[in-house]
Amino acid sequence: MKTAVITFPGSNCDRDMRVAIAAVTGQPPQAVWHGETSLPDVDFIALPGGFSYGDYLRCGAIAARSPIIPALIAAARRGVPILGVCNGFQILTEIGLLPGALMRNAGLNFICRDVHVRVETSQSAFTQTYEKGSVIRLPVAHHDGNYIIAPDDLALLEDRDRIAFRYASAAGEIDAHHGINGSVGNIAGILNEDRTILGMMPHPERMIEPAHGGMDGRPLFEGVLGALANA
Amino acid sequence: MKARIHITLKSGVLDPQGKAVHHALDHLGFQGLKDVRQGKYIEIDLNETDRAKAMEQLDEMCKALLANLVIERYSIDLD
Amino acid sequence: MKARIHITLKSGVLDPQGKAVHHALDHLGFQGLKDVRQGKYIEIDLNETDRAKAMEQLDEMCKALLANLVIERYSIDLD
Amino acid sequence: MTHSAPPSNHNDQPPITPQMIKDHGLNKEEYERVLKALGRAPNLTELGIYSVMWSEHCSYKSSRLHLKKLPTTAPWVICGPGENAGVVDIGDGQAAIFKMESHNHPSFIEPYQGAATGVGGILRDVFTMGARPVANMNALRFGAPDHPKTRHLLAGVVAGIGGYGNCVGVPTVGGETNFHPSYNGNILVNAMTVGVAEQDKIFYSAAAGVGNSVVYVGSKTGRDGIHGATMASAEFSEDTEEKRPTVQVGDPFTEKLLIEACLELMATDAIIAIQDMGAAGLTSSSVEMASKGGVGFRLDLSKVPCRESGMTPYEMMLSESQERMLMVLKPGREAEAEAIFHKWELDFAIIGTITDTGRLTLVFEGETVADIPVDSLTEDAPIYDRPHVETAKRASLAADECPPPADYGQALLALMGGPHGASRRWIWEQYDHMVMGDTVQRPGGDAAVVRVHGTNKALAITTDCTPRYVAADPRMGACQAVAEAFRNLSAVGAKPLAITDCLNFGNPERPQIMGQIVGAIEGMAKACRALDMPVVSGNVSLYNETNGTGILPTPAVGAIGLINDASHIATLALKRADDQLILIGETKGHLGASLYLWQFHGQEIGAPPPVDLGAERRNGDFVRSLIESGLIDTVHDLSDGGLAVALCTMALAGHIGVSVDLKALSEAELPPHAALFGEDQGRMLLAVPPDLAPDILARAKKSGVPARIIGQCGGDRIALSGLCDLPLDDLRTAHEGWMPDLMAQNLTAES
Ligand SMILES: Nc1ncnc2c1ncn2[C@@H]1O[C@H](COP(=O)(O)OP(=O)(O)O)[C@@H](O)[C@H]1O
Ligand SMILES: [Mg+2]
Repeated sequence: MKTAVITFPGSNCDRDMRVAIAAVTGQPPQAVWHGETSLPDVDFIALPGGFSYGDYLRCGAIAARSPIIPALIAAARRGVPILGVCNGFQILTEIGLLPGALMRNAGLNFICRDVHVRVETSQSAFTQTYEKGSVIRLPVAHHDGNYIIAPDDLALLEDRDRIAFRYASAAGEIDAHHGINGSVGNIAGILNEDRTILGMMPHPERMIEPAHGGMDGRPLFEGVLGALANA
Repeated sequence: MKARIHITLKSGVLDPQGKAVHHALDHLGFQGLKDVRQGKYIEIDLNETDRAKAMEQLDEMCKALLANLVIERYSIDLD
Repeated sequence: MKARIHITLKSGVLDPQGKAVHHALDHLGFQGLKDVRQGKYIEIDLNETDRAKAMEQLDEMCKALLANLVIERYSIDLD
Repeated sequence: MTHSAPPSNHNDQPPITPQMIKDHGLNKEEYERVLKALGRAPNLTELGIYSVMWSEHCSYKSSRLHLKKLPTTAPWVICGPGENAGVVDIGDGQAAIFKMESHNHPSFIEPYQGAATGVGGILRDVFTMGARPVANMNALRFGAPDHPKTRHLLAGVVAGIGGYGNCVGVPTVGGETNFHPSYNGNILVNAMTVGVAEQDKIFYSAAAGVGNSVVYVGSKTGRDGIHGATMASAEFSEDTEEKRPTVQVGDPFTEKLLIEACLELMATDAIIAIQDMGAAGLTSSSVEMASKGGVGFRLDLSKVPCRESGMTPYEMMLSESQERMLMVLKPGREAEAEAIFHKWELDFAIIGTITDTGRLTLVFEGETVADIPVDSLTEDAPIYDRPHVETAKRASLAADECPPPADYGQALLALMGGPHGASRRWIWEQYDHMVMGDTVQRPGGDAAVVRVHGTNKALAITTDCTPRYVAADPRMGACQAVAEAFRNLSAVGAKPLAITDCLNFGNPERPQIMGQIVGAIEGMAKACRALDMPVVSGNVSLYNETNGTGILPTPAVGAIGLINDASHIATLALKRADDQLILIGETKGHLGASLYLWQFHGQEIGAPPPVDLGAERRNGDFVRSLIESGLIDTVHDLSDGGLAVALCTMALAGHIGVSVDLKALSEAELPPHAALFGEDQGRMLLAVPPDLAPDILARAKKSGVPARIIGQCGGDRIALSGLCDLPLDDLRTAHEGWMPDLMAQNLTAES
């Protein structure tokens, strides 16, 4: 199976993402530089976390205008699964492949810690390995994860079962107290209309082996990459 | 030619930074603040000497990069 | 009363954001940009109706919180 | 070859006046030295160059004599002090490269940028040598929590460290944070970076090869941080404030690009020498490279990429703009290097060549604007044997001279929920401590543990210093700092390898302060020898005082250790409800200079706890061997606040209570407050399954290590010999609440 991880100037979780993918598939993904104008023929593309362009202007804004982006959009149209984590999620919203925007955390501080998220749907390649309603533990590390979206668009997300994860208590309660960053409805991750693109603030690639202190991120990769391997 | 661009959140979009600043000002004892909003201010110095052309260019820059039209709006002042 | 506050980096202070935006605009094909600087823009809606008093208050806000006078300067416009 | 003609006074540099000499921090004798070295009067640019090279910061003129006393070698040391960072062998052809550095003064003036650029600077010191940075640490000292500036400074410093480290993508994995009124007007911000390199890809700074290109890469030069002198002359007077921001602004994005570009170029063999531009920027980097290589540099300053127009040679040489490097490339490799730097969108400029003159010759717009023998800037720099008086010994304090607390439960709550014992979570959650995917032990433990990428080895990292002890007895206090670092590393199962240090003191021209410096260095040297932890890099920060009051002497120690098998480490969280608690080391109830006295009685009296380096080593080696053999997994060292704090920390981290019999602590019965809060050194607490305990005690006996069962785990309370019975939940609320509550009052938003 062929996979790719796109690196932008300032990406800093690109290696972590490559390691996670390789751990699951046994094959290192291709590293694609943002300055390229075409993508290799791959079955899966990841946009890693980090601080593309230093998060200057708006997180993900400058990266979203990179030379590689038209090729990414074309791949998205063809239905190639795309995962955007943290800065990758921000970039996907800036491109418009996912709706809404990610603003400064309500508490204004950067937050790095493990959080609980509730899996809101198992109807996607990314989340099929989790049970709907189950609670998993993943790290977050972001300054701008405060998800906002227009009310109509939010209704659409909910209507179409496109919310993938919400910040929750360990027992799965969704309330303001467990909303770490001010996101509307505690949203931590969403899918596109075709369910082929997932954007999420928590870092599944930081929870894939015992040394990470947990493995709850691994099923996500096994889900989407396994589905491809079996396809 | 010098341009001054203001990028502000659309009304209705919650502004976490403005809210935090409002809060902090209240605490510092500045009373009677009805609202605080934070935006961006960008100064661009252009070589272009034709106002109309400059304006057109700036408008494009805002649309292409400087503002996220999902949540923001912009205004441009030219010297 | 509405106030508009501009907070900008003092001249000579490195502006990494402005630099990155300049770079990005160049790459997007906007030519002939001499300089790009990024600052903050804050709108404050006050209850105060006395201009002089409002101005004094705003000046204090800038000094106490809004601007970092080591590297920034500010200007205040009142409606 | 002679270059006797004095350079022209470019830009009509004004003649040197006594005031200008003074403004440049040179005293009369030092200026005489300049005249002698040059054989003529310097012009302004040259005066500026001498001024920064002979500053305390660059020349170590007050400390150099004494720093020589530190041990710097061991079979595993690849490169000791003198280069950008220290290098130690970690096996398999790999090396750890690390250093700690202070950014105290800038952080006090502008906490965000001061701390951020401190992190940027120390990162450059490490990747300059060919290492990929893998971990950052930060040792912070602030004034009293209720001092009006403290919250603003703490918020800004933490945001700045996070802002830089997070963006660059290097995890910040630990540190330490103290509060004491002596830092009210002078906080300490010490940042440490650890990197990993291949031993055959380590880069040094000695320039070589007459005719080779001297290359400038990174960011452009602006008028940042040119504070060495206030230019009183007319040419510089207008708008001086505006022209010379004394605070540098960091650009972590550019730093990230610089790391990647440098490492990419380092993977080739094009580089002969490389040096970051840190303090004193282009001046110190070029002088050091030339001096180490025994060559001359001829630089054409017209080629220096400048951010602002009209910059003078003086300004270019003294600018402290960030994110810049100087390199010497092999002949013919310029284009290849340039392509890499351009790919990363960084400036690249050939600004000069290596000469055989031994002189630093600066040319600007076709004129020679400075011409200085390189050696005169380094070897001829002044060295002072400043008068020093030994700090008066304090009497040691008997336990019954210190009143016990009225209520032990309240005392625990106050200790664990006060400035010294409270959780630092508020700080470390603002740092990305997991990026790079190899953080095995996150902040909150005795030492951070970071796996060496792609291997099963790990590095353990800690920073330690208890300034209370150093103030009481510089020799013993500095010795203790090294001992505590050794203990923290051993407590996670790491073999201590080496240390870096940041010697933060007041004004060395005062004999009492100089006495602290000398005492601390000698105490540190003694501990380093006894514990086999040589000093491989470090930094001295003097004149940390405001209005004549100095800070507590603070020789901060940063130490690293090696773990051969990252699956065998210990953490401090209790893990099993029926584990027994075994105390390693001897308890005598030493309360002198303790946290207990300071927090509850406001007293800074008594001698600090004596350090028995032999026992420290024995106990540490013993515990490490147990961890390495996979026998134990739960260890915590005892330090500030003694047994009480250690027990509470372990219980809170594991969500498991403890009950302890204080009588079991020692042969002789101790007053309970001495047993609980005494800070006897060389101690560690283990939690082991009951069936293992006898075996561990037997092993301890065989190794000559004192070990006693003092209680067990279980329940959800801290129960101490009937003295207190405290619900863990109450303790947690106090422990986790203190810093967020303090900072909720902070009103200066960093956005
Ligand atoms: N400024 C800081 N940044 C990150 N971690 C910190 C900081 N200050 C303290 N810590 C962490 O908090 C924990 C407790 O610190 P400390 O009391 O100094 O530990 P010890 O006494 O064992 O050396 C350690 O894990 C340390 O790494
Ligand atoms: Mg410590």
